[in-house]
Amino acid sequence: MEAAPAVLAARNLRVGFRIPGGVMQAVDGVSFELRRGETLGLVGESGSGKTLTSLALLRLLESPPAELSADGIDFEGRDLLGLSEGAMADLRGAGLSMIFQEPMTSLNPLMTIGRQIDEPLVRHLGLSKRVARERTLDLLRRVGIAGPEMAVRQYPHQLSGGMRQRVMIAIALACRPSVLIADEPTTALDVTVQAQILALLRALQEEMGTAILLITHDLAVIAETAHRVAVMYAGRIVETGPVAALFEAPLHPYTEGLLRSIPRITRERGGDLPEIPGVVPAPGALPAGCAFAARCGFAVAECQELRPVLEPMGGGREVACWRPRHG
Amino acid sequence: MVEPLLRVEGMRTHFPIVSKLLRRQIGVVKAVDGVDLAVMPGEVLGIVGESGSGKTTVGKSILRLIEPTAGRVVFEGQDMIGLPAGEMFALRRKMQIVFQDPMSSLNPRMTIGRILAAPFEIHGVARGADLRGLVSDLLRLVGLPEEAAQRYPHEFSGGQRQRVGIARALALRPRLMIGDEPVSALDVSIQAQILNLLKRLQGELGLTYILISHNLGVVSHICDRVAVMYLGRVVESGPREAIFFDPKHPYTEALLAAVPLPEPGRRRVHAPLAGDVPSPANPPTGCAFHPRCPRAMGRCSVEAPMPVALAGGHVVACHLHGGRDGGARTGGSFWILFFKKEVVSFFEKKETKKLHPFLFRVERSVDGCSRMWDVAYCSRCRC
Amino acid sequence: MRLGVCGRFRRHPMAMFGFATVLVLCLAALFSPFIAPHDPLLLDTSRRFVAPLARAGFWLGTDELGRDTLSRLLYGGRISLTVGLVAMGTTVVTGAVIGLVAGYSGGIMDTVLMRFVDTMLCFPQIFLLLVIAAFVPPSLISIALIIGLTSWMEVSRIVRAEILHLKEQDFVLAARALGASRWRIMFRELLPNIAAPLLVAATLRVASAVLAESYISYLGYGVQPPLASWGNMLTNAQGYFDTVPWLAILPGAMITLTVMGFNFLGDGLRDALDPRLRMDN
Amino acid sequence: MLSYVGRRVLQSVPLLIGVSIIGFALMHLAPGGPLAVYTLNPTITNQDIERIRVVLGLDQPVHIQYLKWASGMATGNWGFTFFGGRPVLGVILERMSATFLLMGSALSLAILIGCTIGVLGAIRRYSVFDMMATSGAMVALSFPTFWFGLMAIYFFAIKLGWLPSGGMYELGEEDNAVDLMRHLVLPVMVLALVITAIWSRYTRSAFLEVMHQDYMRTAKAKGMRAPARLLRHALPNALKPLIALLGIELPALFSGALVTETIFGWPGMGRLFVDALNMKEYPILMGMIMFTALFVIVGNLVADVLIALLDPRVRL
Repeated sequence: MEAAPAVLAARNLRVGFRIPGGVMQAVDGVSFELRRGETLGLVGESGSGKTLTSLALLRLLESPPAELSADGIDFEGRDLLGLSEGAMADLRGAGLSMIFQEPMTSLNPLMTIGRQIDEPLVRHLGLSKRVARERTLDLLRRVGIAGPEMAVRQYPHQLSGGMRQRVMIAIALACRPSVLIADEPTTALDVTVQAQILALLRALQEEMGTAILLITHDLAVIAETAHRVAVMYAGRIVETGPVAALFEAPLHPYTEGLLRSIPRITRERGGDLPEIPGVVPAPGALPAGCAFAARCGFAVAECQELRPVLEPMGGGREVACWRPRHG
Repeated sequence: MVEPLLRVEGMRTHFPIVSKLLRRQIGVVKAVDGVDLAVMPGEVLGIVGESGSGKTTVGKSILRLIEPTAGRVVFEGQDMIGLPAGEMFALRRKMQIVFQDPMSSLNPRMTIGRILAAPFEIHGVARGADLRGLVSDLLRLVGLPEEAAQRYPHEFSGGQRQRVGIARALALRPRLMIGDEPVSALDVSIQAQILNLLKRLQGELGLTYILISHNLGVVSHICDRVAVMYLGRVVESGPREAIFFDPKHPYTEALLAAVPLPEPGRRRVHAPLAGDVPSPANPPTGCAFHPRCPRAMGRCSVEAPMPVALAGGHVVACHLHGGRDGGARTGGSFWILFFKKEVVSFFEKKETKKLHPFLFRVERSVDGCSRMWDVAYCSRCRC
Repeated sequence: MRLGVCGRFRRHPMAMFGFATVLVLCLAALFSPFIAPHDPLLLDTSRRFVAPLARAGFWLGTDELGRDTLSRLLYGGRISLTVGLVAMGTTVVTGAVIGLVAGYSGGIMDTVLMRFVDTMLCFPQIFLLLVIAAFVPPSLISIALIIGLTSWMEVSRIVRAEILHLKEQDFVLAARALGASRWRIMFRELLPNIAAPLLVAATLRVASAVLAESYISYLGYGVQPPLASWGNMLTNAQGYFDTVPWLAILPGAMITLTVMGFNFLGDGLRDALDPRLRMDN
Repeated sequence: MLSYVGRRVLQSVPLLIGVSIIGFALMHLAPGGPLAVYTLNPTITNQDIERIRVVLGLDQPVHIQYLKWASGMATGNWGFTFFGGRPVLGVILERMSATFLLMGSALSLAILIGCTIGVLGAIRRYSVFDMMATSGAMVALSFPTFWFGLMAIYFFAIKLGWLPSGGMYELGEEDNAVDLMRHLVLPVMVLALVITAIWSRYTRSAFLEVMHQDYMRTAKAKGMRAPARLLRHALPNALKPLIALLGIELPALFSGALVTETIFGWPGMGRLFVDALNMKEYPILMGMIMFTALFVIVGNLVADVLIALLDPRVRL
């Protein structure tokens, strides 16, 4: 796994919004590498900039108002930022795909399921409509939809949430992309359906060797699905590393706090949950030092003044903290 | 025997499906279809279930925010269904609700001060300076600064808004509080703050909670007893330990198995439950769970199982538990005995006299399967 | 951080243009007795058809009876704005109450009220206006009321749609759980929340009421001569149209300017108040 | 689908009854009346007026008059005019084609131009073109139609002499299509102006609304190019509110046609209405009201059916 080459690498990715009196930096220098066949979990709470990051990678942000900049977004040796809109459109859905949080609204309500899956096949693989439809039926079967002949003629509103998300996955994986970006793919679903969808993603990944960038707020989903994880806070990655090590011994106090504050099913009912005091700072109103300092129980004077950067800690782990835990 | 504070008997809440044109009724959504619940004073009851299970409708029907179609809701010994508006109004002081979405549950055009003054105004409790005093007391109670009264909901974060929602519910010092997914819209770090607050307030004010949630972790953290709902019915209910560590209904088992754990490497053993929750407008025949049930029998698709009381207030509605173990053992203390890592059985208190706590007898559990646990213990002496 | 309503409004050039126009027109109408150089009803056949800027003191010329056009425009503006505002008031109050009651009550009440709205909407507004205006003795107030009572349906639909959305919000349920009365919920909880769309609708309604008044005055069922209104000044001017076009151009331009002012103001308010324009991540 | 149409038709019956009751009540409860014209005529005595009143049935109570009229309507008898005794339906139908010609040409022109401007504005939001189009539409919406008509007549007919100032034909040119076109230009231009403005605004907002939907983002993420996204994904979805608008705007279209016809002396239903109003011709007014109501209802029905055909979610 470690030796696999990076298929997608973002270097110093920044997304800002122009506001009166300056620019609000919602994503502030995010860098990561996604390797072939692996799942990288990008975890963060609301407002951490994780969704903006994902949209920025595919250049799906509307500009204006959003302003995207980076030292590079390398996809299979090409810099996505340098591509023309036409070349970018050729890549979307072919080499780089994305699935979204809301399977309810992400499908065109006036188009049959079949046509929506046919589209990328015709567009990118240049298949005839008939051949594309055969592929579509096969895809639907692969994502676990029983009776694909009927499903292709149905409209999104006739399917359940879980089925719609399966259709989204079929669309995204239709052209066997090397990278799939999944933005909160199971947040809108029930736990039993979430388990199905996560299992499906795992199975398809093993089969196709797709690299997955899994964006979620749910650490448990990361723990079950991802190989490596990057934790975002206030627009920056504060910690990254292999899943097992990070969950075993988190280095950043924020990661630690996050992990400890999850209510778990335990035999003995515990006392109070360890909580992270305070609130997430508003983007655009970030302090000079570490953004987490105000909520951190281990903060020292240094944390208020100087912003820590990601430092390698060995074992493929990095942390942006002046006082890392378990260090 | 202490009387329950709230008893729900045979509650049904059906919504007609009306055609848009001629307003004919063309079907019915059985959102709640025969639910029995009892909540003891000072107890926290959790209601869990997936979307479409009717858990939220149960909560709202208890408060008559949605009028139930049938059944009884007995609060402090008085049936609230059909109660005239005046008497209902008086009862409203004693039961309150906290909603899921802290944005939509606060009127965006009112200051926090006015939102919190509303309960006192409506019930004519106080006015003027007294009112301001009461509002600042409330703010202090939920850990908000007094200046918050002058500001509008959008100036606060989700967690702070939820504190306001809790403060409003507590304004009239209710005995019963229903939390309808009170922490589901919040980030994990904030969720912990609110859960701790709810727990603290329960202790301080002697509240009785009904906590409705789809998050089993949250429920296990603060509930004493749990009811699991599926398609408008309670399929299993019982003490927290029994539901989470000795579930009897295949649905409860599946639900527990589907919960992702924040511990890498502990992959699920079971295959995930197949299929989706069916539409409550068109529920399956017999046991509503049978199309997805890994252990469904011929009988399940025909006959809806009746709730059967097991030992220790554990009730399950499943044909797997219809037979020999059913019926007799309700209420009272009970023993759960384990041999090594296997659940052994339940025993009535008088039976336990014949058994030394350490002398475990092996007996296969009723449904023919055994469950794995790390520790053996008995519910009373924690041996 | 987040731009307030006022800030967004001020950055909207068209809205500011509308606001300024409306302000100037309102002030002019309010103080017309002090500004107007002449009595608008004063006849003087010795100075008929004076062209604009042709004679000192009669900057906008005179009409076929020698009345000063500027003074008549100012007084006419008073009438148009009065009719516009009273009609708007009637429209907004009727529309809001019907929409609020229909939306919040639901059920049979909603069905009956909305069927009534549908029925009213089957009439082209001008038909209704003219039919009533033809049978009711024209006066300032009656015209304003007629306009108001034939144009509230759209407002009630807007309000009802807003209420249907709002009443699903949990804060309404919370109020019910506290035992709040229907009256309290409708007027204290819900009404403040529809203030913004109502304000926008009200502004746009003034514009359409001014237009409607000029239509019916133009067709002879509105404000009666010798009282000046922009509409009947136009009717008057039609007779001398090919020779003295400015008599028609000026009142028409005033109507256009007024309607435009309110339209831009309303549109700007909508943009400023529309929560969808707020940036959320 | 057939049962859907059937039910919609059934539903419009009470609507028509409501319209007729309101219309009838308005006319008959108001002071004055059709016979007021005669009171000014010295050659007609009070007895004469009474006799006419009895002959026309105006002496009976309002509800009896209504029931008589309504039963006539139900059997296809729209009544007869007070003055001249001609069948109302015939009088209306006589004028219908002129109005429909005017309305149809104006509407098609307006939709064509308005939608194009709206789509372009939505695609290039906040561009110079968009700014000009939105403010231009606002200005156009602010013109009083009759004034704009007068101005058009002044410039194009009086000053420049390019086009006729009114009417439908020159005398003796009733079959000349070119002459008809020349007469049509100004009224259509005037009527179309406001409708174009409305359509450009609605089209723009309908497209903007659709273009921000999640499925448009999905289409983009699939790699679909802009034209395909616009035509295959945005257009059908944006069409829905626009079709609804077509139904909703019909009464306004009639209002506009009425005003335009009065200015240009166009021999259509609008002129008929204003003339009937001046004469207090109840049967014609009622007939006109019922005719437009029927037209509006059918228009809305057609719009709803089209939407149901377009959107699989609209059923029941």
